[in-house]
Amino acid sequence: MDIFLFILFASIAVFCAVNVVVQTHPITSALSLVGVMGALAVLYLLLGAEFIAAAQIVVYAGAIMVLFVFVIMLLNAGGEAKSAGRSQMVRWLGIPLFTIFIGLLSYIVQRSVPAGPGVSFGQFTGGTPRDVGRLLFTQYLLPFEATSVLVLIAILGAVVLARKEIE
Amino acid sequence: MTTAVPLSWYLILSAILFGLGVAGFVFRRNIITVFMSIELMLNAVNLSFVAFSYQLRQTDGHIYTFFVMVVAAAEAAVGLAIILTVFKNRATLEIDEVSDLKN
Amino acid sequence: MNFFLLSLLKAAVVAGALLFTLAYLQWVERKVIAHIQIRMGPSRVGPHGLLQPVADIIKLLTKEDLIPPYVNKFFYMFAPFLAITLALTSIAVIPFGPEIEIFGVRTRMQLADLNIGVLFILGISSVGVYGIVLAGWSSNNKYALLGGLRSSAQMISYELPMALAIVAPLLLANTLSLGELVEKQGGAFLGVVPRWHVFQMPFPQVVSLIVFLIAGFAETNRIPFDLPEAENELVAGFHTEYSSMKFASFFMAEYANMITICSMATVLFLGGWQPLWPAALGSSYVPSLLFAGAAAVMIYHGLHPARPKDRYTLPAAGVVFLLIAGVFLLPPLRPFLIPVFWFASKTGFLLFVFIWVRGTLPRFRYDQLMRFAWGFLFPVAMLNLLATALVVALVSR
Amino acid sequence: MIQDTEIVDAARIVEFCQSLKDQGFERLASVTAVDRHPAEPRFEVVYHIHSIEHNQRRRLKCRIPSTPAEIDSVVSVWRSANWYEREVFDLFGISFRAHPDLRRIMLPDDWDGHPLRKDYPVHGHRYSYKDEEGAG
Amino acid sequence: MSDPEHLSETVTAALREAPAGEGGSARRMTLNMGPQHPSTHGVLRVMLELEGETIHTARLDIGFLHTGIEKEFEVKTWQQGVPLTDRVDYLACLSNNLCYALAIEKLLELEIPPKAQWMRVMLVELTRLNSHLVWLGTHALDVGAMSVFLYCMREREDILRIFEAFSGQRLMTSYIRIGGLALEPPRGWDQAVRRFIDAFPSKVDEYESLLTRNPIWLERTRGVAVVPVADLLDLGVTGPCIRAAGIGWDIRKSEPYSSYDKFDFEVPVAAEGDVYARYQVRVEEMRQSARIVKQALEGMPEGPWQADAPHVVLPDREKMKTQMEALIYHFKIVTEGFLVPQGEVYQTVESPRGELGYYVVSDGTARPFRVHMRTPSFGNLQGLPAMIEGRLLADTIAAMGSLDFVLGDVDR
Repeated sequence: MDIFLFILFASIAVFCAVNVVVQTHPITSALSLVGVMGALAVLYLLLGAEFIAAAQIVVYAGAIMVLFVFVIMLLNAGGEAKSAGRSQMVRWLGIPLFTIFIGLLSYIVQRSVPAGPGVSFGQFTGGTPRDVGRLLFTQYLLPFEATSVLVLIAILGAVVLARKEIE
Repeated sequence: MTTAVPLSWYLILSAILFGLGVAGFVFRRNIITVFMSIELMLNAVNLSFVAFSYQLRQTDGHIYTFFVMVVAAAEAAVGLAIILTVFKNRATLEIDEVSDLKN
Repeated sequence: MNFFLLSLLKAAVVAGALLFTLAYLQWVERKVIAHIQIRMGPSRVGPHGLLQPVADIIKLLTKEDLIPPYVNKFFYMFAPFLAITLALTSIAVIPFGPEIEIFGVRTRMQLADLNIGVLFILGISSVGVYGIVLAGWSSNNKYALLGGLRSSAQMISYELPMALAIVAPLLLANTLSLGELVEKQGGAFLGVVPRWHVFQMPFPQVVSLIVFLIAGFAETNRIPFDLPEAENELVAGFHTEYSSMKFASFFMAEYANMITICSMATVLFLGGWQPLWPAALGSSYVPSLLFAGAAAVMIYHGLHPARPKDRYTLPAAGVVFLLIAGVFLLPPLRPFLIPVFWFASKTGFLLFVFIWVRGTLPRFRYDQLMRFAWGFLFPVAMLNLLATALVVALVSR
Repeated sequence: MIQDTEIVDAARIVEFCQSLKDQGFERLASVTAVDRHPAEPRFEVVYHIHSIEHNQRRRLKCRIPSTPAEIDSVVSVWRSANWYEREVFDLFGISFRAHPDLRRIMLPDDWDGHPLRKDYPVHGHRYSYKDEEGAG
Repeated sequence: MSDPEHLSETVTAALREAPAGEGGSARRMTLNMGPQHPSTHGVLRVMLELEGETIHTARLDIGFLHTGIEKEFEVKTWQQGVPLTDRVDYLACLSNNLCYALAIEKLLELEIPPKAQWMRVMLVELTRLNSHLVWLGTHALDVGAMSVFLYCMREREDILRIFEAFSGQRLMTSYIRIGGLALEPPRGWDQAVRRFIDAFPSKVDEYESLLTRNPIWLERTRGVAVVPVADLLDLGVTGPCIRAAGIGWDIRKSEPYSSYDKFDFEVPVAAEGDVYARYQVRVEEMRQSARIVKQALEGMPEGPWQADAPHVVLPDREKMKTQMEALIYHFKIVTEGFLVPQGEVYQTVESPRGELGYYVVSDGTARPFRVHMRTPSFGNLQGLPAMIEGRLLADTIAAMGSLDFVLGDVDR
């Protein structure tokens, strides 16, 4: 069951990720990216990261990507023009080379990671909101506060940029 | 039925996604797509964080992922605002055409 | 495999009830609005137009499905599917009643009791915007595009106050599981006031209930926040180019979202299936009394008919109501009928509020809507949350 | 109410109107025309102006010949003249010099003729959908 | 080809050609609002250049309802022109009837008996109520308040029933004819009108309770579509729109016709000039109209309802059968109409929408030489672009509703 779910959602993720890269229209890319995020959220659940899975959906898919889609629609951005100055070499050599690169990488990872007990659903329950919250507000309080400042700065920055754009 | 999935599979998936993100970052020319490739890479890294967190039976990896998400949100807000401004000034989203600093 | 069978059974029951409610909610809305506006409402198909939903469904199913030539086909087809799927999914975690025992199996009256149920609903509703945005974009129509843009901005904006409003009762209950949330709202203060979160001492969550409902209006694109489909400005907004079943999907999605929002409000603030006052004081006889009372009125009017045909129809309906009242008294059915009654009546009341508001209020303008979200709703929700947190911290110490 | 009609020289209509506006006639109620077909000068362009302050109405009339059926536009004096003059242009074929946007307003852009002229035929058809069917 | 990319590519290409960076011209979108649109109140086409949701420029395209009424007058006899005036503004038929009749009566120098005059005033004020009710209902509906529409239609129904009782027609009444009224008022008309007018003020309260202090309504209407008064005058805006901008000009007061000077009523004025002020002015006008109707009802003089002018007014049926003279007049009027002395006249009345003027030229024959209608909607609509440019899309709807134009009145 675990393996089945993993393979299903991993292939969805890879398929969508490939789609993100190869699609010419930004909207299609963006929605594929949402697909990647949804698949990853399920994988997070398998890894026992409940809170992160929910946050992935709420923050990433529900907020950040909606923002992307919003901007794409607002700009009415079209697809990329067919590449004129780029050589066809990229297309014909790039894909095999990329596959080989991924293969090598997988091999290295496979070799270097110690064979543990493996991942099975329900074995690790340290990812509930309670656990994450406890850690976040004790050990990681300072970084947490720092990110809040960061977010504030980001809001200000975005507002300033958007204001300028309106004028 | 409860065949465990080797941890390395998660890491390989993470590597593949990261590689695809890099490919998109390098080859795409639409600013928004490039931006989305970055998000893809961040997601790939998040996956490996969570996977390691599982392996070590610690929640810390989740915390890092959480921070990555927050930073990604901030980055998206500012980045998209910049894209809006760029588009307004240049009427293009082609990354090659906005490479110079002077108008 | 008992678990799977049980889940399938529950899913079938919930899906059936949900779809039935969806169809008849629309009838109720038309009737209520009609009576607000001194009209009759649907009255031709069946008695009091009761078969109108069936007629509508037949009409929508058999209508020609137009696909304009200039749309982006894939997303155009995908958008309504996405909208209805996401809208129907979130009902899965809503608890309708307590743990019960049927055929020797103990189970919750809930499809899935996630321990992050609240986050699940938030996640689903935040992704729900894609259906509308995609519909707006793929239609390749300017009105639809504007509708899609409006709704994406609106949904992002209202998600925040909504989430903040949800957090406040969560602080009081100290759980993210919806089932537990309701169980913690059982009992009563001083033996009378129910321990629902709206009345919860030390800090009644009235403000967050109101914020939640307002944000709920916005999330479901209802008047006064129905800008994405404001017909007077954008013709039909994001679904301008949709017809037949695809249009019906959006329509159903809107109503399903309404039901979800109202159920959520019931669960979070109004004590879910908990009765208005403790069963020890006889609250479990309320449904029987209610139905019996209605039956009495019907029979009385049947005996003094205003129209000739009422002489037979009204007493017949009265007898049916009496039977329903009797069903509520049957000992084997009581443990799960009475909680469902309370849940349904609270949700139904909130749904009525949604309809009532639609018959009363004008519509916001786009910028006012955004200002309302960020300038009023967000700070109010924030302050309420801070106050709640403070009170909880002080009291629990 | 019947008021006296003032005949104004078509050449100096704009300055006359401007002076009236300066006297307090802030409104232009309407601009229209009358076609006295066989007679010459053929057209009368009629201006109704109104002063709310003095509660007074004036009617100005310019006689202009059939060729060239032209007169200066008073849009520079009252902006409301815009559509009225376009209407007169559309229905009478009188053109207004220095009008900012002189197009047909009531009839389609490809319409033939000016219907309110007295010599415009009111009987018989000149266009029929049947013609179109045969062609297409 | 069947792909949004097609459109977006052309848009992006067009944007590239557009001069970038000046005043944000880069991302404009042209929205063709109408001629088929739920809230353009007919077949009006508004071409909007949008920047996001902000209107950069608005251009109007009218004429979709042009029916050539002015030309048609020239081939009808004078009396046959009355039904044509109905078709101009289908919400204020009687105002148009009245204006046309007054103009020609002026050329004929006819004396109208007081009963006919008072009856005309009463009916025209009922018309004003009818028109304002439709305005209020559709305006509120545009802003999203559904229920007000149906409440307004309920009262409008009563008015239409009264019209039907008088003339046999609900909409195109043609009841006011040259020389008086078309028919003798029906039996019991006064009770019907009284029943309606006694109940009406409380109905107005009902509408107001739904709108006047509703915060969303205030938000949507306050400060919207404000144009300086001087510009409004310059653009030819009249009626309630100009009264809402602080000019208390009402033709019923300034140039009284049909014995309006004998009635006691006030001209509501507001200062702000926004959509809300127009709403307030019109609602107050409804109350004032109700007052006028009541006065007309109570002080209705006795006497004939047609002028004593046998060469203009069709004789009584009974007389026609008994008197030779009457039969001859009837024959002449029906076959060739009556002659109107040479001359020209510009007659104005205060229609529900503003200054309604008929410019009539007679060459002394039995048919009009030229009839020009100065319709209020045409003038008011010219002010629309000035009201909405620089504002949001939703304000267009509110502004259009507040102008209360009828496209038949614009295009004629």
